[in-house]
Amino acid sequence: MKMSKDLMVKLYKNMVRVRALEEKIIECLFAGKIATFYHSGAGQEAPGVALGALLNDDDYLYYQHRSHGINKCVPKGVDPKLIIAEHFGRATGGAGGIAGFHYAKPELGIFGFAGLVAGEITLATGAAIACQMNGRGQVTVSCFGDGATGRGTVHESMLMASAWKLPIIFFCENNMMAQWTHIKLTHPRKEDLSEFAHYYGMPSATVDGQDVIAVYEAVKPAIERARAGEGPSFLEIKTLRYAGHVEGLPDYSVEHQGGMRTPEEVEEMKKRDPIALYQEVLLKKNVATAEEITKMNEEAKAEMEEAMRFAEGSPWPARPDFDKLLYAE
Amino acid sequence: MKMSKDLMVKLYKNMVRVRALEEKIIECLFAGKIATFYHSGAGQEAPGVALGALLNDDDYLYYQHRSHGINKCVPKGVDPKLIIAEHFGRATGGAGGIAGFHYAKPELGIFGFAGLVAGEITLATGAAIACQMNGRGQVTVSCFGDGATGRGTVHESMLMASAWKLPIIFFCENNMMAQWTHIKLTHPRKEDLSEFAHYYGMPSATVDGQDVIAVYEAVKPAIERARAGEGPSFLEIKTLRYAGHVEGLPDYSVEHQGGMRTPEEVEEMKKRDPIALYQEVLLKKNVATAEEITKMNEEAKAEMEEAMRFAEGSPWPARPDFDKLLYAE
Amino acid sequence: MREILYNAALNEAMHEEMSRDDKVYYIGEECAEDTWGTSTGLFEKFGKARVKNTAISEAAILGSSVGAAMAGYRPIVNLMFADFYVCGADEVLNKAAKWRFANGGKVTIPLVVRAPIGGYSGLGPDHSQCLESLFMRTPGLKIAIPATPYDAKGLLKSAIRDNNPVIFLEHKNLMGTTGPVPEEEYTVPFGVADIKRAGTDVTVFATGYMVKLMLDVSRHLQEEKGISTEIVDPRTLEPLDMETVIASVKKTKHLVIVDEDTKRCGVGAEIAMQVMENAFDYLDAPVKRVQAENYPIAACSMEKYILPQPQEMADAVMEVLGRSDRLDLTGKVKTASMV
Amino acid sequence: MREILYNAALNEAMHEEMSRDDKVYYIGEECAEDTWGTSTGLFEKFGKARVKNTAISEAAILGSSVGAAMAGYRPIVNLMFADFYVCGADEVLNKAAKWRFANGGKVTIPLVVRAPIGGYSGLGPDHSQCLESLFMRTPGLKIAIPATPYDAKGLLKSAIRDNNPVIFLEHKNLMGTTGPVPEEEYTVPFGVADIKRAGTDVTVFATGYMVKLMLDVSRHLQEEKGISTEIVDPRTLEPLDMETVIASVKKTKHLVIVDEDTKRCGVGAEIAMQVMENAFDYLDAPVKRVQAENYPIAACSMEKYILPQPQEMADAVMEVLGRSDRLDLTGKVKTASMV
Ligand SMILES: Cc1ncc(C[n+]2csc(CCOP(=O)(O)OP(=O)(O)O)c2C)c(N)n1
Ligand SMILES: Cc1ncc(C[n+]2csc(CCOP(=O)(O)OP(=O)(O)O)c2C)c(N)n1
Ligand SMILES: [Mg+2]
Ligand SMILES: [Mg+2]
Repeated sequence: MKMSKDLMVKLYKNMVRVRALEEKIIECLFAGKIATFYHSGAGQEAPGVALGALLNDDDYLYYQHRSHGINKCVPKGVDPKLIIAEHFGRATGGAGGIAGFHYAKPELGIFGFAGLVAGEITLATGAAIACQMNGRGQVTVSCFGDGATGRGTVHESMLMASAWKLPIIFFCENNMMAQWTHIKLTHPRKEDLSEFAHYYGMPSATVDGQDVIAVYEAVKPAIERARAGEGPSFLEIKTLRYAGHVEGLPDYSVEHQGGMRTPEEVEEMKKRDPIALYQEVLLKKNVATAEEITKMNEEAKAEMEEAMRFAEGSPWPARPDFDKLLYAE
Repeated sequence: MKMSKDLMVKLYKNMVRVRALEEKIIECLFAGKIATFYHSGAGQEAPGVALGALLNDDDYLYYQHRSHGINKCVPKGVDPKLIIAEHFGRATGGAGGIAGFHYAKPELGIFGFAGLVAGEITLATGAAIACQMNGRGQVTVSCFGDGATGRGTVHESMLMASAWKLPIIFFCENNMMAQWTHIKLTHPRKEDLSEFAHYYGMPSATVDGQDVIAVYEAVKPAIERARAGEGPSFLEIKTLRYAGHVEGLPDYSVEHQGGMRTPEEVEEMKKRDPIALYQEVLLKKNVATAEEITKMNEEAKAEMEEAMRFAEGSPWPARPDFDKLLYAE
Repeated sequence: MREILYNAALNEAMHEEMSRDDKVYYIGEECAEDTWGTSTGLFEKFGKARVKNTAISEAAILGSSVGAAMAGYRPIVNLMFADFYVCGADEVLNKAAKWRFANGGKVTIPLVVRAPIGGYSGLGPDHSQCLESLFMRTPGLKIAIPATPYDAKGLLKSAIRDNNPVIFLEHKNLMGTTGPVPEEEYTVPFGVADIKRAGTDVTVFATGYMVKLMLDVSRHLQEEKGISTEIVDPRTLEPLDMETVIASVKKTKHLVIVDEDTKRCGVGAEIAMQVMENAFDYLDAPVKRVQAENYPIAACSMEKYILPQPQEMADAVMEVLGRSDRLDLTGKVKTASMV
Repeated sequence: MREILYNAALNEAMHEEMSRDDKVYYIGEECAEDTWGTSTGLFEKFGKARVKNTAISEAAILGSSVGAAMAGYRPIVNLMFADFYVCGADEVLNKAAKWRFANGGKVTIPLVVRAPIGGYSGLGPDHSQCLESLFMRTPGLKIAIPATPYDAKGLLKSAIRDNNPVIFLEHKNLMGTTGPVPEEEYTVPFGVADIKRAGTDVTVFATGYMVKLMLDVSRHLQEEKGISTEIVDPRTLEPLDMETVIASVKKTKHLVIVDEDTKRCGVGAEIAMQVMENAFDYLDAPVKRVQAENYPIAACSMEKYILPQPQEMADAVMEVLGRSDRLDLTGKVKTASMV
């Protein structure tokens, strides 16, 4: 696939922006500035960044808890300020400070995520019904982890999408871990989660999620297929979660269960860092120089520093009119 | 597979017993003697009868609403009196008259069925956990229809069974109809529901459910596998539902949805009647004479007439101690 | 005014609203051929794009409807039996009810869940529930519970136009009842109770099918005991018109609550509590509640021990009034019943 | 007596009961490494056959446990968060609660569902619920809600030995609290309320974490206002020891109910109703309830507007006593809180 230089640069910028935002959030969490929690997505920057480059504003995107969706929402156009301010619980946050770790941006087809794993997938299926009924070639992407595929809602959603040929992409980021449990312990098929799609008669593929270009190339035809009214697809994005399940708690997965995930393995993973790998590509293909890369890295950091200052400077929300939050007019 | 004459005769007897009991129940329903409802399983006698011949008393069997399980429970040893008396709402029924259309017989590993489709499948999975922990080679059979596979509980159960190699057989009677909706309208795979098992890495087969011997031969290895600790299996039993969804309501499926199921098709089905087909086998193989067959038919009818009289003569339940029904000591 | 059936009234509302607004669609298992006769002609008129028959998958039906609602559509789910909500409990209780609030009010969820409720048909625990209090304990849902064809049509039209998730509790035993329904367009607003019978001695708060039974019981109370009951039908439980209830209680000084759902933590306790909070000094006697006993709904002949019976309603009225005589209703007020 | 942590008390109960009876097994997502520190050593001691870490599939976890219970085992489910019950709602509310009743009492379901509850940590609507009234409105479940390490251990042991499904509501904010727990074997029976503080002026019915807060509030009420509160902790909501509640109300003539779950159709309304039904004439003032407001539990800084606050508890006591002065608790009684 031929990609423009602009696009290639944009992908890089978004990867470093995502990582810089996450690092800023974690920094603030440990500094006691953020009250709730954070699920680090370090190592998983590429899938969402590729996605973001392929979606239009009026396409729908359902993200999940991992990295609190910043790896998808920032590339789709959500202002990092809105995300970090929500984590600060401020009035300027993407849910006005009432959520703390999720945010909605309906104008960009983004509606927040559920506290319950695999809870968004049926909702995303409904967004795809809307896309289909609108008849304007919109698509919906439903993102979830390998662990989420344990829940029945995934089956029900894929069945519905398949029966009605809905324009949806089931986008499964398989980092092999559900909280502290390795997928080997709970899933019969060790290798390819993408086989899950077989019964539903939908095309599926397994993709190297550390390679942003590979993800882009796999997502593109799935989205085109959906836009053309040819129905849903399933993508398994094999990726890596460096951190534990949630910041602040030990990574029990490296301690437990017969070494299902050893500290060495985690170190090994980092050798396939999506940003480092992509830097090599950019350099090799002469898309960017080392200096330009450094500059983009620094710009990303500066942007997130600025976003944090915005959040810190934002007011705490006043007691809202809860009735208006609860019910629309 | 070689089968003893006794076994072959037993299979026949049970098929006609099942049909005779069902006919008696429907007769009573239309005579106003039965208060609730009935889901006819005419045409689906073979699968449960084959199953019954392979299960021990201490194996667990979860039946579903179709034919209110009589096609499985009678062959497993439940006295028809107990079933018909429950339908009469009498104190002697298999739930003491409190249920009206289901009944439990824990001594035979039978615990009733759920009002909610696919509600028993997780329970059956738990019975299989018990079998596994007991370590005595018991098995569990979880019966459900094609329509039930729409629900997420089936996915969750199959995943658990597969991860833990539970001794369970997922026994799916595919009569192509869920209430009034043809499976073609809701399921992506027109042909083989058994492909559903693929992802879970469990062996599966599609069987001609009108041929009681074929079902027997397919179930046997699955049960042996489970008893040997080798894990779950999935069986798709292709079968035929002659009647509408529930007695008393029109069979909308023959009226609606672009002739998904036409009256002619239903008449055509009846040519593959499991009892008639099996009669031919018995005659051809000299297992029984025409007279013996007639005699067995009449014995079955007499038994069910007698069972009905038992039910009619049974007392209505007194107001029970509801607290004792609600909570065990 | 012409008289039509409750299910026909629901059907009219569906036809009118689906014609009026092409964002409205109808989804559910067998919704093209609804068991209760409320879907007649919809599939023929609106086709499969807007009358979506599904697989057996309540979670997907309910969840997708929330998702489509947030994306600008106005789905009407038909649950076949209210009891089946439980297979999509997360989708109703967390998604539909909370998603707007949880996201700072940034989304709207115009969704109607039509949920046929009720017992008195001997169908047992999974096909007889009412579930009012389950939905009432869940902030974020609106709840309608029509007792007459007029209310059924008018409330359903309001529900479909409402920008919030509405649980629409239609009673199976009312489907075949008739009542006056205007030919002209009308709606019944949410949050406005209706005095189904005016009276002076005792207020009876009654919902759904209980309104019908209580009207019969009240007639006998009046004729045989000279007791004048005022029946307040809230019509929607959220929003709830407590003003009308309290005004009535201040007048009659006595309150009986008749509701078909389970007693414990139920509608009765909540209404009584709100009356205690707002009109304690007006009460001449403790509030009485007539509701389903704290058991699952037994089937067949045993159902009658669990569900509210007309005799209990009469007894409660007599008792709350401190009367020691008894109105014997044997053979006088019949519930629908298969046994 | 030695003092131990609430989560350690739960852990001891698990160890003792799993050692005592090999039909007991433990199942759930990450139950081998429970977030709240209640699982320590179980996986090591009992192995994966009896400590079953599962996929994310609440319906299968809960449903299979009901099935295994009917087949002779005694599963203990760990739900991680009580809120997650909703993904297996049918399995809890229909299967566990009703299956015995629906089958004429022919089966037994010895099952414990350990469900960590509660807010005050800013975690938002899906990780902060209490759900008492949801389970109370569902006949067929037993419900335990321990407020101290002593009760936690004793009730959990009773729950595991009970032949019925028990919803075991353990509060996340109590996990790190300490209290006396004997070294010797003991159990706490179901259905026996505990007077957590004896008093004469007003009865406060309080559950779970609210007991702890109310003890602090009561101290201030006594010291600063000379008001003597009697705190009745039911310890189990089903069975429910109303006798102790009513005896206390007959003595104090005043009742305040403090419960963390949502107000509407909640524990407060039910207890108040039962008191109205059984001791109306003893009440000198309307019962007051302090509960979560009728909204989802907001996260972060907004949670405090929704969940019961110590100040409201004090205000309610003053008000029910008809006192017009105010006890200002600013800075005196703190809830656990992240913000
Ligand atoms: C219904 C439900 N069950 C359990 C949890 C607790 N939980 C949160 S994230 C998680 C693991 C999810 O794994 P996966 O889907 O693979 O996503 P990942 O964290 O690996 O990105 C679990 C068990 C939850 N939030 N909701
Ligand atoms: C959860 C739930 N949804 C819907 C129903 C209504 N219902 C009862 S049987 C049935 C069809 C079941 O089809 P299938 O599983 O194929 O069994 P069959 O009737 O064909 O034997 C439906 C939709 C129900 N009882 N429970
Ligand atoms: Mg994962
Ligand atoms: Mg079928």
